[in-house]
Amino acid sequence: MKSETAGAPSAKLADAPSAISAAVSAASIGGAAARLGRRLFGRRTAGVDRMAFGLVALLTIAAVVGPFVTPYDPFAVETSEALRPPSAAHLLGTDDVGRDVLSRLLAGAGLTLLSAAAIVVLAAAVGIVVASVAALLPRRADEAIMRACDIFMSIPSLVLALGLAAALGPSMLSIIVAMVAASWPSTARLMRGILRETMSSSYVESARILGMSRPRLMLRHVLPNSLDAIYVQASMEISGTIVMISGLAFLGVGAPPPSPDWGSMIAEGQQYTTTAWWISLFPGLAISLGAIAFGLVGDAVRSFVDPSSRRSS
Amino acid sequence: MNLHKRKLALTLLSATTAMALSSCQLPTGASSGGSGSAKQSTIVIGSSNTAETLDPLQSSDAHNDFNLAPMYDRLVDFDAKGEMVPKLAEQWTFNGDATQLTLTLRKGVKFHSGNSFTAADVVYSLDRAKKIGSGAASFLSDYASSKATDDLHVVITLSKTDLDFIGALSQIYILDSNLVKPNQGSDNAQGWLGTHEAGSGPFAMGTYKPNQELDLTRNKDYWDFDDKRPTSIVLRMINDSSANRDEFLAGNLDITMGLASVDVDNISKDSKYEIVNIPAPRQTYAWLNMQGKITGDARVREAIQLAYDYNGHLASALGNQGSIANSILPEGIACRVDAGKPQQDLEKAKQLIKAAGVEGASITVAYQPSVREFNAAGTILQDSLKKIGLNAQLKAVTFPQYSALVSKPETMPDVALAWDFAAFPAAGPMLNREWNSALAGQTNFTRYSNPKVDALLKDGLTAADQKQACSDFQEVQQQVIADHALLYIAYPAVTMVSDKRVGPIPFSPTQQDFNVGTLRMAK
Amino acid sequence: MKEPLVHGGGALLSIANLTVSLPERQRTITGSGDLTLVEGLSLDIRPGERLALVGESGSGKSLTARSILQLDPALKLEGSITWKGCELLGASRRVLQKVRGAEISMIFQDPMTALNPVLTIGEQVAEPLLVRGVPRRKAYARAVEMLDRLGVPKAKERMRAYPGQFSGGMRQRVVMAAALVAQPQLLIADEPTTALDVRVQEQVLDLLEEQSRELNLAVLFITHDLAIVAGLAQRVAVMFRGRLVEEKPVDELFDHPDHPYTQGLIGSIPRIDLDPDTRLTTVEDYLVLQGGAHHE
Amino acid sequence: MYKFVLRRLGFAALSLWGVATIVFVISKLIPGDVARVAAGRLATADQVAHMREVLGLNDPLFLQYTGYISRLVQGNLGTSTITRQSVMGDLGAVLPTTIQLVLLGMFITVLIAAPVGIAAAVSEGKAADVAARIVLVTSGGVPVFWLAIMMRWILGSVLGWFPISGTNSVDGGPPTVTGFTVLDSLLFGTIGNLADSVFHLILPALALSAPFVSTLARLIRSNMMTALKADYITFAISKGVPRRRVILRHAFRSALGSVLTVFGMQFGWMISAAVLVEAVFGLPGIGSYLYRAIINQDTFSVLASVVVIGFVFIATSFIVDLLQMAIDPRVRHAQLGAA
Amino acid sequence: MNDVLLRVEGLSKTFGSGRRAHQALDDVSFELRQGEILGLVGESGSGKSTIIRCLVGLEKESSGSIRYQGINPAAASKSELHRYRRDLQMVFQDPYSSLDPRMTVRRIIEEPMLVMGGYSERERRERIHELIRLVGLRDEHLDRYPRDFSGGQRQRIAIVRALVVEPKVLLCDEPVSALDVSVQAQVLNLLKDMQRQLDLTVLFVSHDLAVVKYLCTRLVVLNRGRVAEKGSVPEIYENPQDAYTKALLEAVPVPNPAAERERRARRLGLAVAR
Repeated sequence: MKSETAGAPSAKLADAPSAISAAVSAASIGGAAARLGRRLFGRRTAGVDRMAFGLVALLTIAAVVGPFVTPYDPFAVETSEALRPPSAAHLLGTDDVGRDVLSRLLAGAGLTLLSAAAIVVLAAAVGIVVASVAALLPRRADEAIMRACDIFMSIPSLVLALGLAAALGPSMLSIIVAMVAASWPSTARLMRGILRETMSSSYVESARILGMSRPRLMLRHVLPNSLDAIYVQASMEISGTIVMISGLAFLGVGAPPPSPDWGSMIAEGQQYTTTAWWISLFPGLAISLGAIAFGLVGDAVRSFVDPSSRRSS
Repeated sequence: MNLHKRKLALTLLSATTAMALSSCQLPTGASSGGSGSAKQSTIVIGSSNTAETLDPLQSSDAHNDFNLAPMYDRLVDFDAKGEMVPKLAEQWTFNGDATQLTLTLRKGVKFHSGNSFTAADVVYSLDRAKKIGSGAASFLSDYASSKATDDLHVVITLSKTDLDFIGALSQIYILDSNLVKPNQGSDNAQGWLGTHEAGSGPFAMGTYKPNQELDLTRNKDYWDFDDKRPTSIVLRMINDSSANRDEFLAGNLDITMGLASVDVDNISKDSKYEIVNIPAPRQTYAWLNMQGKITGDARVREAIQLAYDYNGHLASALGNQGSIANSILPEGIACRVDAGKPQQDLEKAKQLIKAAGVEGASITVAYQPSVREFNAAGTILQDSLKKIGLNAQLKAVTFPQYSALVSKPETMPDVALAWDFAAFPAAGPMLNREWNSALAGQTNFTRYSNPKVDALLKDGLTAADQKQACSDFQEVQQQVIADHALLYIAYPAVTMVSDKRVGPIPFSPTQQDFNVGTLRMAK
Repeated sequence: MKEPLVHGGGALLSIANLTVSLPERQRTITGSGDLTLVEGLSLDIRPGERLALVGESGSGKSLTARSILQLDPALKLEGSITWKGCELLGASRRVLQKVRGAEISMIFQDPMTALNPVLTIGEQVAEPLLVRGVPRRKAYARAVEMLDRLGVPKAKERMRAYPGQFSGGMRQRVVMAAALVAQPQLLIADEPTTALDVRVQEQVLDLLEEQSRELNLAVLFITHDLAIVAGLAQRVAVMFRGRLVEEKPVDELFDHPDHPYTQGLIGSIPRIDLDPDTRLTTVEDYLVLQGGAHHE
Repeated sequence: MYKFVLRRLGFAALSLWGVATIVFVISKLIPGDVARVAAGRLATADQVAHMREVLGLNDPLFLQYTGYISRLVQGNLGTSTITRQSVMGDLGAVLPTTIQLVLLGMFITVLIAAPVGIAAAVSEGKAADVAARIVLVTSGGVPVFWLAIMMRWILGSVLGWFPISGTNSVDGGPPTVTGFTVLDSLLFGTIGNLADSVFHLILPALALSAPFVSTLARLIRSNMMTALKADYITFAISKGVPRRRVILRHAFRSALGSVLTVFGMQFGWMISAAVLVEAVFGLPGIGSYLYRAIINQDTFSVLASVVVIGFVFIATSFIVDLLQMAIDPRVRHAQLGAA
Repeated sequence: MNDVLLRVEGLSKTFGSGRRAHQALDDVSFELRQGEILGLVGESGSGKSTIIRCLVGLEKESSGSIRYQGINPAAASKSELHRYRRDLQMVFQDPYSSLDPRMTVRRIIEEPMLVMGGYSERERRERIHELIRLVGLRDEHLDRYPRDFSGGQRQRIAIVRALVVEPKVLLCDEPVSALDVSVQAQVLNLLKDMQRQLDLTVLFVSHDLAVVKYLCTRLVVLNRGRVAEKGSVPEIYENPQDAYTKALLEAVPVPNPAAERERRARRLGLAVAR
């Protein structure tokens, strides 16, 4: 089997380490995406996966163009129009102060998905940094760091995030901070496992015996080769993160009004869940759909990048 | 299949209930007889008033008070018209400068424990409040000491002249000191009273499942016994309003409140149910920061008043349950000044903003997201202000956070949506709390500071003559209104939904929702 | 390609014109059409006979062996496999279950992974009997006996042990015990010594031969290593790229290999009994000589 | 063995200390004046100052910390500033509700997850597997509280099949002895009490288990799939072991290892997910308690609830580790060294 | 003896500690002489790979010393260490995992030169092309990824990577044990050729006594971390002194049916039968 993707040999060793890592990760993200794409549109992709990818694409489009195509001003209060059920004028109804639910849904897509993505990416980044540092430090320090992660992990992340978000005050930013703070230890632990596995492979050892410094080793061999596992991890996390954000919003520590992020919309419609059901049903559906689509995509990505299928060429 | 199971469970249930009742309940003289009648006069109330503690000192929290009121008695109370009525105290007299108050107590009152009520119980209850210093103790700031001269007479000494002190006593529940003392422990019985009861009220505690359910049984030895009171009351603490609605519609509740307006509208179509709107002794305000960078300017404050969509508030935030305010004091209080209902006037507001030169400026609006009304009000305010060129940033805060923010001038929000209420229908204490410059940053939520108002308040509070006091307080109100220190927005009503088994529910000005102790059966 | 020497008559197992392929929908890597892995293979095994099937990785030798018991449901099998005259291809699951373990059993390359780490040795050895309704007590007694026979010390006590407590050599004995406990007539040994050290390998090979002789057990020995076949097998079949290229009695094969691939294979084995200066030949050398289009 | 238990206990203690410390730091981050909360909303400045003194809030931070830790060691979780009760007592009252909910939730989780996971693994790549995958991803993707609301609405309110809220019907509850309504019904109540108690738990437990069914079933599926590809499975098949036994005895048994670990951790996660479900069904458990404590800024209760949840989490993972050692010889060997 | 290139003395290595301690190497001493191929044989767990890992610094020895042309890597200066690392290169066992899957063959081969430094871009390019042809691969292979190659080809690439910085000593850790016999022969032949052409000194770790006999001139036999026997290949193969060595040699199968049958029959106490 031929392949011309995976990792462009562009970065020169003489460059600054950060440049290398940036280039390497950019190149491998590109490579992975290309590989993924080929698999996706190959004949053997399950219909479910295509649908999920389609849905994710749709959500992404909604997130990008959503704010520009809203039928109404998503923030305009029109108290005389409050609590209108779905109709031709308001396809998804209006909320308790008369704002158009569809418009708010569209306006909030980006916010919701972006914050979920931000949480996953940041937690992964913190996790990778901690795991890398741990991997570079002597064994004892490494163990101490991992123990610290274990301790953090003995507080269930929802409780920790709830406590932290409450402490930081209700805002999207504090939710992001709280969620990252609550989820980095498990990410770090996972990353540590992944890095450790990569580090013990003989191609890394073969670079090690040349006297390549550990940080350089990390950037040049270990991290790029751990990325696949990291993508899988990250893609699996997004779904859960979307759900968790909405849970925090439901508990009242979400973004304050008039933020149209979906979690906050549910929280605002909480009192009307079953009477003026449209206020929270649609954001609830959007969150569920998003979570399900990302969940399926995460699954698919995992089976694509599964290490056992990697050698099959 | 599930349906079948449910039925099975219910049959089993009623069988056991019948057994339990026939074995331990005294037969009641009701006409229908048997266990059925006992069941019929049980009223089940669902509300979000989940008691944090049953310690009567914590009655300043409306959630607690709702549960406490039927179990305890106070010395005095106010009736629906705001008139003071005797309860455990039959008579009260101030000395000349109103620094000493003598109470004559009701004879023959018994606590649920069987202990007789005496002056010692009053002294104990007041001293305990002073010692602990929290909750309802805040109404007793002028209390110095008290003394039982005999079983039925108490002399209370105040630290300064305070004519309203007698009104404040309506907030203090009287404890059975002989019962409490042995359980006092090291925390003045705060722990014990949290889950136990030591009152003399119309209902005694049956079982208590914290955060869930309080079962009350009628006190057959009550001094004001009335057999129209239900034989038992179950208070179910259900925080979610839609769960309340669903339980009510499923027939599991007789009374529920705090439903969303849509739900109320739907339920009102069904003649099986009764919808009662009770005025509440509370009011919705938007406090304006008198010393704020932007709101420090009276023109801006007036503009905000003119910008707000009051009708929208009534319609959306309150679901038409309540009315637009016409005073800076809640309803049912003497000496209120009628300021007229505020009107939205965007044009004028815009001009004022332009004149003040603050177009496009940002201001902070604090609100408590746990109160539904504020969520909508915040959004409406934000939208209203946008129309006059002010950019409002909403800041959701818990009450403790809000208190902390207010305590420092630099963290003080420009606008704060809040409820305030008169614990008892007297203008003085409430006005003093809100507008006295000495209390700025504590209970004076606007940092209002006006020497003239301070002087008037002092004069009014220490006036031995009610009339004089009243005119002082009215002048205070006029001054505050003239200073545009706040948006007086609405009087939110308590909407109660009940089936027809329950009689009319009277308004009680010392109670946030209603006094469970006053419930009567319909027949 | 040659026809096998004997066909049909007296054979215990007879494979005729077996083709193994991977159906298109099962292929994980891109490519279209069914992927043929073994093509037109015919082979007989007589009772008590030790036949070696030799080939390098990818030659299809293991697939052939696994196809006899139809262990890979994803594969498409064509042709015929008859066991004592009965057709196994297309047989019901019940029939296959009856044959597996009791008439034909199999042992595998890696003794470390062939045993379930969470079940006791006893259960795993006695299992072929247990699943056929032999009472537990009796089955376990037979298992102990079998372990004893295969030289597992303290067999009775170790019935309760788990595979983790055994060395590789011991595990292969346990695996053999499980394979032989129900007294099958054919044992398929799929590279059973590849993962073992040379001394243990010798022991296992000895055991195999011993059991084969004592129980009149036919053995189909799959391996890539011609050297170990030399002493064990009576007949050798050589596979190359899914086809049978040569099948002969063992002495003949080593003395006169016909097929260039076999020649290359024999020439490429480093020999302890020869002068190290003899340069190793490679398969390529022979195939190139023959004009075969082979590249890696 | 003892050494392992001791080492594991040591780590559990260390974790507890860590949890306590993290929680203390968070509590100090929460803005707002604890003393004012304690004194009540209408308290005067003097009363607040008095309260501050009583609560030790004027002490240096370090002293507050050491005091807090030493009280914790004595099992004193402090006094709630809202309920005025010993937090220990408060939690004692709410924990049973949550624990029985979580136990039932876990029971339901296993009941659904195991067969679905196994079935999906066995039919890998086929329609049944795809269907199972969609169902599982869905149950994992729908927000728990949302599902709870929908279940309450449709199954509770509209169809009337299940109770809507609370742990018991009016008159339906057993006498409160242990606080576990199910246990109390069994020991001191009637069959009616028992039916009523269990009945009230079913819907919340079902909602609670949804995301966990998803995780657990997917884990079982992937573990089973790995196990089914293992050599020992092929060997078992070649021994003539029937398919059923291959799947249940060989594959499922060995897939159970990490399943147990995750299952143990789910206990902790479920307690936190209970925060969402309890709110919807009006169950007076630790979830509702914690949520209210956070909203009311009841610092001691927040600290204590999180510490207790952490404790339960640590304790379960400890027990799970021991259990796993008991049932999985692989782990036993890794931990104790080959015998 | 001034032709000794590398001397290992009293090398010991213990993994873990306490009850779980496992002594992998126990007082191992041997020397590697200029231009020879020294075989290091033993069964799995004999510690043979650990020796190589200690030599290249992947493991730290517990005690003992390594000396290469006067350099003690444990106490070497920076420049000495640089020379040591350059002069000793290693070929790993598994050709599937020893090449970074995300790098082209060119980058894989170039990397040691970049890390060691001192090669101009042109030099690098020329060396790569020269060596890749030497091992029988073609230029167009350079821009492919490891996954496009067979095991034998990968092992050739790995050999090129080791040789590209002109080492004096090549350390081979079971380089052919993962390969098919016919491919193994190619690699063995290649190694033999390279050793001659480039005047390499080779330390060859293997479990296969036949392979060692074919390739090596001298031999060290390891048994559970200890040296059982050492000497020249003919000496040991014809007249082993140590019982363990004897047993090992005795167990090696020979592709000669008659001889094998006889041997086995002898062991099993059977009459030689056909």
